[in-house]
Amino acid sequence: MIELEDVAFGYGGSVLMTGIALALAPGSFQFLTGPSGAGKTTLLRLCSMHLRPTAGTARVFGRDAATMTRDEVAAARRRIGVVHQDCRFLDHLPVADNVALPLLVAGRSRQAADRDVAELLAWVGLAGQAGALPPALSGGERQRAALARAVVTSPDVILADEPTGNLDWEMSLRLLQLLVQLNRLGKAVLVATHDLNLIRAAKGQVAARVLRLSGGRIQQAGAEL
Amino acid sequence: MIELEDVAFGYGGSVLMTGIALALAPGSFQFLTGPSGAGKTTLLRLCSMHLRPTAGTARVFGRDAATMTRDEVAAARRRIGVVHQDCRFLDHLPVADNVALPLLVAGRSRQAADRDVAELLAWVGLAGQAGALPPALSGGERQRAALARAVVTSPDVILADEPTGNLDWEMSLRLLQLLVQLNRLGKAVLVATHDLNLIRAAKGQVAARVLRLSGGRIQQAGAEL
Amino acid sequence: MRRALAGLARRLSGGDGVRIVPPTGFTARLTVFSAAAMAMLAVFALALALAAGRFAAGWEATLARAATVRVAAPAGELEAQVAAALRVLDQTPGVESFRRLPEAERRALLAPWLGAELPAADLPLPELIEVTLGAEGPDAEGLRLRLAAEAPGALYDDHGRWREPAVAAAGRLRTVGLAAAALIAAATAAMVALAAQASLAANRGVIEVLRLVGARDRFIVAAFVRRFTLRALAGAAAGAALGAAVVALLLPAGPLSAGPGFSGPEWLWPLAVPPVAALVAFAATRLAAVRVLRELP
Amino acid sequence: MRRALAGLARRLSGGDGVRIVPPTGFTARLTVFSAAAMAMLAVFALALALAAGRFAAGWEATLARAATVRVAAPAGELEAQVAAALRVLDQTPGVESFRRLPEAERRALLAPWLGAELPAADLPLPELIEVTLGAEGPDAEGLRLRLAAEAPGALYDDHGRWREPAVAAAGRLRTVGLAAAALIAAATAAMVALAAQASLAANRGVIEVLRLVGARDRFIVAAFVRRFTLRALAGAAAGAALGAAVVALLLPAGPLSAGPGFSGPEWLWPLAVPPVAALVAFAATRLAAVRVLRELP
Ligand SMILES: Nc1ncnc2c1ncn2[C@@H]1O[C@H](COP(=O)(O)OP(=O)(O)OP(=O)(O)O)[C@@H](O)[C@H]1O
Ligand SMILES: Nc1ncnc2c1ncn2[C@@H]1O[C@H](COP(=O)(O)OP(=O)(O)OP(=O)(O)O)[C@@H](O)[C@H]1O
Ligand SMILES: [Mg+2]
Ligand SMILES: [Mg+2]
Repeated sequence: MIELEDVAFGYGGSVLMTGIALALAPGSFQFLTGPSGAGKTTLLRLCSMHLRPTAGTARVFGRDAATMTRDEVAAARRRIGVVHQDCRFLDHLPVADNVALPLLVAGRSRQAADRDVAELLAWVGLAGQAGALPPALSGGERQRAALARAVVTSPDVILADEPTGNLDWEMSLRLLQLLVQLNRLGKAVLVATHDLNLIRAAKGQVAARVLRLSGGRIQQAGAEL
Repeated sequence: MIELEDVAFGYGGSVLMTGIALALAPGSFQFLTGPSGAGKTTLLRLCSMHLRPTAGTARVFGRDAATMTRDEVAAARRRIGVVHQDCRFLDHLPVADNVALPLLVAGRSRQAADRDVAELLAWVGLAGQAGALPPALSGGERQRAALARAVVTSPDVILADEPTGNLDWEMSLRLLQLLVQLNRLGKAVLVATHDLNLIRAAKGQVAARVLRLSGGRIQQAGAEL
Repeated sequence: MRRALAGLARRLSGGDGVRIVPPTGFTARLTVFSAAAMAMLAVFALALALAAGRFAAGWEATLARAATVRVAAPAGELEAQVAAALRVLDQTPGVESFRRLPEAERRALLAPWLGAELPAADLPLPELIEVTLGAEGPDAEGLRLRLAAEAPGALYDDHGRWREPAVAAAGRLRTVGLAAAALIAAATAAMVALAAQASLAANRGVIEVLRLVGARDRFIVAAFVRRFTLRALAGAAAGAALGAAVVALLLPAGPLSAGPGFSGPEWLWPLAVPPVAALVAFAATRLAAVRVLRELP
Repeated sequence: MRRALAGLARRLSGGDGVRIVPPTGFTARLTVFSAAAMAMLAVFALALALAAGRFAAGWEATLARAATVRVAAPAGELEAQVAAALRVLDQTPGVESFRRLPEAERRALLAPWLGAELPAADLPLPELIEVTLGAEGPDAEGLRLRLAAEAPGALYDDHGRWREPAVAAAGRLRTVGLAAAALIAAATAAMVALAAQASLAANRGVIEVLRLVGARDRFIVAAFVRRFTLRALAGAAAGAALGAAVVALLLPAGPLSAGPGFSGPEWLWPLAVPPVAALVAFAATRLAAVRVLRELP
């Protein structure tokens, strides 16, 4: 549903990556690893159209991203759930409202939103924090709220950037289970992570591919994991 | 150098932890683990006097924190290096200036600052980013810059909150090595982390204790790690 | 939570977005306050300009539009010369009306100097003709020449000596008032615009989150624009009301203001201040929001 | 990097901290601009108040401090009555000086009404005594009674009819000017204070980082206070200069202003505006900084 074809990108004239090919097909589950500063976050931002390739084509839901209007980008984003590495919220709205935000922006029914949000918050262990304001959350709680917000609309594509960096192992597994479940419904999932244990755990549940970004190139990691 | 004695704390009247006893002695190296939301960050903030116990005593460099003036707190903080979970910088100053900030606030010599900062940045792999502004850093680069800033004054106590959450394994080991080296010089180190691999790696290098915070209580973790 | 969500939805739906923008904060207060302060000052300057305008108009009317023709001649010729002068005035364009003053009025004019008990027979009082000029006024030089030819004892006095500085002073006062009003209007616009931009810059994170979850530009802009327009409107309304109250207290009826601070249709001026402030805020916020959005892909 | 660090150190050392506070941003611009705009308006209002003050003083001087005594009596008694009137005036407290007008001057006063060619012998012109009153003025009623007793043909005229409304109008103008100046001063203070607070709130993260690395409150407050005070001073200086220039252009010599917009020591007023703005900014920033810091343990 998102394809990067021979994409190159760099900040301010420099070259960070070249010849990138990536396809997020329906039902695919992929991990993205690589050293810190390799460009994983950058690659995810290319997929969510927060950045534009300096060369090559980003194709999102069949359309060339370069030719889309701002409203079309907004519409496409409503079909993409993103967990940012530094999770941002509306700090003046309670966690439940923040998680419900994508539903309401998309004009979904409130009753459905209500049920979905409550269920999701319970799953990520934030039922008790539904009424809290985001600044009062712990680091891990923020990450869980961000994941809940990313998947609440049941989007076609889920991009998660280091979603378990601040989480203990059990909670990481719970989140993984949520992603696997959505993936089984046909969603495309791409997770950038350093956590090799998480990747190993995932391999036991789905046919996950592991991509390694390093030196500005993407390689498929072998069986060494 | 920092002792919590029978400390209790809770946000806004609730009780998050009780009967906490913790001692950061010179040359000690301790890990703090526990599920997300258990209160690890809170405990570190009690040590750095960003929070005050609701009961019990926090003793910092031999003084009861409750009786210290604001300037005494500031002076004590200059002997404590802190890596926050959400690393904050002065976004308008380059990374090198940010890392040098504690030195300059403490009135240290510029020449010494210059050398120390360059050396530290090289160690954490940010030599190339010295002139970059913090918003242009990747998640892992921010964490490394935050650690560099925390240790640049060679403080007596180092409190690190999830310092490797966004880092790959090799870089995590480099940072660990830096902390171990400082610990061998007699500094007290407390690292809050979910990364059990990191703890295992540390145990091979120093006599690290592992504390587990859970259910509002602190326990020493056994040999199960 | 069902209720909370329903409330949120109600607030968010239809782009009303009242809660999407953080409700408080210093920049918000600043917007309201600067709109209020500047509206008050604008009303003040308007009152001053209007008062100066009335003042100037009054002076012009009494000083510039009044003139006299004095006829002094030996008793035998007097009536003939007066008749000639009246004929000349009747034929002069720019003269609106004229009136020969009866002796009683002439005597009254002299009373402050000579006393009321002036012996009537002793003094051959000159004849006086009171002339009301049109807006343009006559060609004074031409009129004097004609009078000299046809009624040599007649002297045209248009108070020219007095008129110049008085009218100039009133005009200057009006200029100061208008300049102050214009400057305050410009400062208001700039201040409200800057406050809106500062507020928007402070809310950049909010905009980023909204854009991240797929909100359309329209939706985001509407939320901010509505909020800031309402803030500016409320602030300016309060400020204008306060300003009008102060003006009404300080400028009651009197020769300077010829009536209360604002009178009749002049009240439309202070009433126009809040909508104008709201309009400025609307435009400034829209511009600022669109500019912030353009930076966010 | 050595040079960069040396530069940073120089900037940071001694608490000058110019770079610790982010150099740009809308709230910064807002501080400068609001200081400038309000300073300009304050200078305007001051000029207005001063001009109104001069205006009122001038009117009071010419209208309130001048009076006449007119003596009309049969030729035989005239000299005696004038002498009596002069004696009375000499003994009246509140009369500063007086002067008997010679015939030529009296004749000149009547010329506008009667023409210059008035036959001298025909008319027994009344005697006129020009009286200059002291600041307090005499007890008008008592003076009239004494004159009636000692010089029955003498009439005291203190122009009271004219004085009241004219002086009231000038006084009102001065009140408006002073009220505007006071309101603008208050608005300036509030605006600069709010802008400083907004800027400080926007820089809360900076303060947190500084506190985290062990900076003393003194150090942090000094950095912000210095920066904002300088901003307000610069803005207000520019605004005051502009305002003074505009005033000098719009209010040149003339009866309204009796000289240029500001004259002589009056120039101290616009010169005082920037320091006052800086002082307000200093106090507001200090307060706001201390308040933000108190929240941060
Ligand atoms: N806005 C920016 N401007 C300039 N350079 C940037 C910007 N954002 C990131 N970079 C640089 O681009 C490189 C890649 O950043 P990116 O965030 O994609 O790395 P990453 O793979 O996500 O790293 P991490 O694992 O540490 O999060 C880094 O060296 C970073 O300094
Ligand atoms: N400022 C605050 N106000 C109210 N509650 C707070 C505040 N900060 C944290 N909490 C709550 O206190 C609990 C402990 O938070 P803390 O950040 O100490 O957890 P943690 O152990 O660091 O978790 P993590 O591993 O996710 O970072 C959490 O449930 C959190 O919601
Ligand atoms: Mg990243
Ligand atoms: Mg934490």
